[in-house]
Amino acid sequence: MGLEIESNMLNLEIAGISLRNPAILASGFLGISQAIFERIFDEGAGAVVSKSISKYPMEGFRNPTVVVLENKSYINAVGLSNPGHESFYEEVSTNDKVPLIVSLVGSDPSDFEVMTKKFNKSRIIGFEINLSCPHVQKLGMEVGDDPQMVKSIVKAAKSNTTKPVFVKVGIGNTNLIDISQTAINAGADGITAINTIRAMKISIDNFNPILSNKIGGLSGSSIKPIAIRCVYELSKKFSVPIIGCGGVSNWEDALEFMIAGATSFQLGTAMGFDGMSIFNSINSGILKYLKKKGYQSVKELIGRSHKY
Amino acid sequence: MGLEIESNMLNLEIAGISLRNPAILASGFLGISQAIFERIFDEGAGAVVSKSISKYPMEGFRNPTVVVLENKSYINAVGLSNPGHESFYEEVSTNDKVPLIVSLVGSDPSDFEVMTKKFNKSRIIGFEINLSCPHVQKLGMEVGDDPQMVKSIVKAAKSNTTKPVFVKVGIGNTNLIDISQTAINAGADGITAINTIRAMKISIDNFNPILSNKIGGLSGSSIKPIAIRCVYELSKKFSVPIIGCGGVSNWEDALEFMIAGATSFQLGTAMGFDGMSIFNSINSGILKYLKKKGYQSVKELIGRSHKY
Amino acid sequence: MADHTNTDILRFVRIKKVIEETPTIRTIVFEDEYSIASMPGQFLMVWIPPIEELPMSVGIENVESCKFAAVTVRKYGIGSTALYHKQVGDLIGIRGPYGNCFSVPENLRNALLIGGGTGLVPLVRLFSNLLHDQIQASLIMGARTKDEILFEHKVQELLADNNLSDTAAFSTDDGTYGFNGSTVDLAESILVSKKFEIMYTCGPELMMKGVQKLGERFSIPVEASLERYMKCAIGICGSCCINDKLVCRDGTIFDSMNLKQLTEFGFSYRDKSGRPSYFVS
Amino acid sequence: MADHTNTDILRFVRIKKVIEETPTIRTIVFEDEYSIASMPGQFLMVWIPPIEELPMSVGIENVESCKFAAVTVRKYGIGSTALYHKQVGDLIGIRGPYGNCFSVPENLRNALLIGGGTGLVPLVRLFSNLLHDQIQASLIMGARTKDEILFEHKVQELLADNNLSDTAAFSTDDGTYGFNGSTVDLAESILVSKKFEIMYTCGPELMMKGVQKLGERFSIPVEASLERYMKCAIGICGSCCINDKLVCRDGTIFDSMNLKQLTEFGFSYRDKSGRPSYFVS
Ligand SMILES: Cc1cc2nc3c(=O)[nH]c(=O)nc-3n(C[C@H](O)[C@H](O)[C@H](O)COP(=O)(O)OP(=O)(O)OC[C@H]3O[C@@H](n4cnc5c(N)ncnc54)[C@H](O)[C@@H]3O)c2cc1C
Ligand SMILES: Cc1cc2nc3c(=O)[nH]c(=O)nc-3n(C[C@H](O)[C@H](O)[C@H](O)COP(=O)(O)OP(=O)(O)OC[C@H]3O[C@@H](n4cnc5c(N)ncnc54)[C@H](O)[C@@H]3O)c2cc1C
Ligand SMILES: Cc1cc2nc3c(=O)[nH]c(=O)nc-3n(C[C@H](O)[C@H](O)[C@H](O)COP(=O)(O)O)c2cc1C
Ligand SMILES: Cc1cc2nc3c(=O)[nH]c(=O)nc-3n(C[C@H](O)[C@H](O)[C@H](O)COP(=O)(O)O)c2cc1C
Ligand code: FES
Ligand code: FES
Repeated sequence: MGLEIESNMLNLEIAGISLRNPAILASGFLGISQAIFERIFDEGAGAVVSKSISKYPMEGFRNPTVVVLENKSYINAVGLSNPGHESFYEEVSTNDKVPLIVSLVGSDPSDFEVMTKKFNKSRIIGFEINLSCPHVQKLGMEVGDDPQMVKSIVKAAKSNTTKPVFVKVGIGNTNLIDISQTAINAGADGITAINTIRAMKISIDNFNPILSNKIGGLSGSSIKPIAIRCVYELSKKFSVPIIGCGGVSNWEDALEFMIAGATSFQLGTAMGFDGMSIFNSINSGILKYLKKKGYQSVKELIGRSHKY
Repeated sequence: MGLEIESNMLNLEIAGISLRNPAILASGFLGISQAIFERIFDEGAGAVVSKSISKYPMEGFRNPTVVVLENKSYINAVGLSNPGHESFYEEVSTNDKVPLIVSLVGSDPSDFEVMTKKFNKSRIIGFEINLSCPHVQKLGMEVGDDPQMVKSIVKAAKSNTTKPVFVKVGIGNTNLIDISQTAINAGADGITAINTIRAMKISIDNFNPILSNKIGGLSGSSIKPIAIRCVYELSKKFSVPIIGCGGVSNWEDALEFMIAGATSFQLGTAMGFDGMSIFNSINSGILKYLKKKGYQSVKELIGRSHKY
Repeated sequence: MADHTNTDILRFVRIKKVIEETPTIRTIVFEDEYSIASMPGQFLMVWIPPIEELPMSVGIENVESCKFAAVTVRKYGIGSTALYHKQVGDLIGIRGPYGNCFSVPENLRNALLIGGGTGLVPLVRLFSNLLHDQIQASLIMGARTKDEILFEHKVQELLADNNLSDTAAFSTDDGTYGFNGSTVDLAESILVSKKFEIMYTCGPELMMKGVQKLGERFSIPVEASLERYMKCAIGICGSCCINDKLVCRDGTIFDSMNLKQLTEFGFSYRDKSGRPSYFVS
Repeated sequence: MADHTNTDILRFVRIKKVIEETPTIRTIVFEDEYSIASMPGQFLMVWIPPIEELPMSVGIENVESCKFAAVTVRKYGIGSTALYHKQVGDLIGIRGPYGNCFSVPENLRNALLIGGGTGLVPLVRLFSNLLHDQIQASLIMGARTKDEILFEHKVQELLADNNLSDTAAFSTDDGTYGFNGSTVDLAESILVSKKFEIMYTCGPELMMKGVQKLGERFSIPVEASLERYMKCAIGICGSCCINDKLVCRDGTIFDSMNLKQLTEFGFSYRDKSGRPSYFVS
């Protein structure tokens, strides 16, 4: 295991943070426990994003909260359940080895002010602002669709922390490029694209939408071609790093994101299907590819498609 | 064959048109030849939508125009190639048996005025206005994202034909509900949802986006959960018929659309994978389901999920 | 067609039979080939539309000498009560089976099984398997009170089939039946005079913690089936975590070696929001 | 991992060898198991990144007594010229094989094959198969001029291997080699004196139309491999339609019965926009 994840051919920097490799665990996957963060890191992840944390604890929706689809995809409406920022601050207080990015969700700038101020004291490497959760009202996407709000939230976060702040965008009702532009203008150090896409599964046996929230977010292989397009468009347009997310299932997908223009990539759904060893197998795959093709570093691949 | 597609358990009406069954061929699939329309009808389709027709002929993009993905999905950027409305008017002049819906695409109201006026004389059952082609500039989605334009286009079409006018929407930069509301206010008789979603495939072997247009539209199984959600939301909100489209691969999918609120459904990609016999096999599947569950008509299923 | 070989994808089953077990517990019987092929300790996610989806141990019931799948549910909150009230002919959704199962070492000669409440579902299945394999198994079955004793009939039949009489014992907290006291106390009283090669346990966590301690004291390996709040059951939501383990994927069954590492075992669990809560004894 | 058993999904191959066939035609050789398993008449979609994707008949070449896949391309417009200039070691993308293949009736005794230009790719493969199966096959190979005669060597070798000498004939439009005139004229001159059980043809459409007419006149079944503008090759875009048939899916090979129904055969085709254009003779 050790070899692949430590190879300096996989090293890279995003917004001033050094990572040992580009494979990051996406927000919402196993993201509430320090012990699990450490395990994921030991399994080979380059960094870990926490579950989106809100000011106060949230129970989330009733079960069913996840529907498994064919095609290595899920629809989920967990409802942003999380322990709240105070409890989570305690949770990560012992962190000393995991490159941890804390994902934050809130409904107004003051939420972000409070939370970034608090976590700025933690041993974490940065923040990700979730502007794109597609299934919780007044949080996530509804906020992300309001440019004025995006601006003040990003400013609130930036002015209370010295750590990099990434903004996570999605396919919502507003233009992805415009909202990213707003976030970048307000000081965002990078963009994570994309979140899940609003979707639904209805049973033909009993006519019920399966999720208790009825509508959830689609993740996994199904959304990959859309996510690749978003990363391509964003990275062509902006100079801040873009972190690709959506449907990475194997090293080929991971490379496709980087060639599209991602500085690194996140994954979640594929870990559900293949287990935590996926980080190591993706990193090994990338390393083998680099060696076979004669590259010195994975960084050489970032945005290679742009010139075509 | 005959039995299934003729069973009156499958009969229904949309916006005053009677269809023998709800399975409609989506626009852009084999949609330029009268002889093929007749064959598709004979294979069991309830109706056929033509390729989107523009005022003047369009060559479309260079090959590659279609990328086949795993997951029964495609990304295409055909570029709205079509023979233009005059040639196509001749093409369908002999039509006397196919319930044909002519899809129209254009960049301003006058295009639609000219075309609806012309085809109003044809033996067709209605129009579908394509406001949502995701990969051709100044046509399709760029038009569909401009509410003022949508309004005048729908008005232009409606005032030049007595036949029903459906508006086809997609996942673009603007709110699906808002744009549909605009179209309905302007007189649209129904909404078709959804078109393909902007997506991309990049080769990790040579770093090229595969499509000659680089960006194309994702269709097929991958988008089904998103399309189901759109149909559910639209049909809960509006009383005009909603025609579901996106990833119907089998009779279960077809029923899911109807239970979500679709009055009928279109399909395309699945025909690429399974051939034209798919219409008959979907209709048979639906019929078997109806009989097993003791329903008299497929109409009973429309929107059955709404009460949950 | 839907992919019915992927057991993570929801499937519907129609209830074939409902068995009254105790005044608060019923067994819901249905057909499902994947459940029948499950091992003792595995669980299903059971959707009671449109109320809740809950983890439930997979049971096996014989109806007219055919094997059927089953879950045995105690009515408690909204979800379990809705399931409890389901009737023959109703549809429920299931996915799974999930999780690992109790391991039976080769050449095992004897074992002590200690279960309480619906924790007896996997344990009675295991008990039956062990007897079938001629392993000397002793089962301790706990309940709050006489009325709530679960599967007594089933176990009596098993014993009769195997010409055994005294390898199952009951304990009730209020002393209305069998041993007056906890299953752990009863186990202890047995262990002082008899040596067992392994102990299996499933039930309330503090009971299992007690069994773990007995295991340490008497140097007997223990396997315990843990419960945590489960949302996904497929290892993504993290809601079931105990230390760095996921109960849904790494468990539900953990052995002594693991249990020792799990500082949260018998100490804390996470609520629905993920905040730690603490067991009170 | 990418699904490499779905031949519709683009795959990359590295060019192993380039063979100069004529001053305007080259054969590009590469490794691909699916192409090697193809039948004469099937075609690939060949991506010449980032220029074009084109349909090309699948050929087979022996290199150092191993079978390789190949396409034989005439440089013409942008796409074909880009392919023509590809070199050993370059990557091209392929998908397929697509389409049906020539059918060989059981107990066939003899056959006349009439091909022109790159239409000889499938015909020479078919010719080789027929000879291998001891079927008396005669091949007419047409070209505009001597220099453009394709596969002469290959065919001579085939004849030598089978101890034949006179079952292949050449025609050139300008009379610089072989028969002076069209392949159809040559075929006619042969048919007046010899009876064939079937004719196979691939080449310019008006030539094939001529063969169809000969077939009617001499009451010989014909199979012709048609070309239409192809975008998808998978039966969705409709660009390759001829009457109610899709050349990519229902063809490319049609028999006399079908050809008779296809009123557009030799008459009209659709351009890239789908508008009808007309063949001029
Ligand atoms: C692996 C496993 C196997 C189980 N097997 C059985 C069984 O065979 N029979 C049986 O009756 N019960 C079983 N349970 C417990 C069962 O899942 C429910 O916890 C219990 O029925 C109460 O649910 P409720 O909705 O009625 O309670 P609620 O009123 O909704 O909640 C009360 C408490 O129940 C627990 N609970 C609720 N939902 C869940 C959940 N999704 N996951 C875990 N705990 C939850 C929580 O502690 C919660 O605080 C099992 C639990 C697990 C984890
Ligand atoms: C089934 C089939 C098999 C073929 N096999 C061979 C072969 O083995 N060797 C060979 O050299 N050529 C073959 N062709 C023809 C080849 O696909 C091209 O049409 C030709 O090479 C010219 O392409 P271009 O890009 O250079 O021409 P362009 O300058 O782009 O176009 C010139 C003309 O070429 C034709 N053409 C262009 N693109 C296509 C297309 N996608 N589909 C069909 N016709 C097209 C059209 O008639 C067009 O007007 C085959 C065609 C088909 C349909
Ligand atoms: C169960 C689940 C929970 C999620 N929770 C969050 C979250 O709290 N915050 C967030 O920004 N994204 C969340 N996401 C979205 C993921 O971070 C990611 O953007 C999405 O799943 C696409 O990546 P994938 O295809 O690799 O899973 C969640 C996704 C799933 C499936
Ligand atoms: C090759 C191709 C061409 C298409 N052309 C059109 C078109 O001209 N007009 C249109 O409205 N939609 C067009 N579409 C979109 C389809 O009509 C349909 O909305 C989409 O494919 C989703 O349905 P499906 O998943 O069943 O294919 C096209 C799709 C494909 C794949
Ligand atoms: S229940 Fe979700 S990770 Fe275990
Ligand atoms: S090439 Fe598209 S249908 Fe034949």
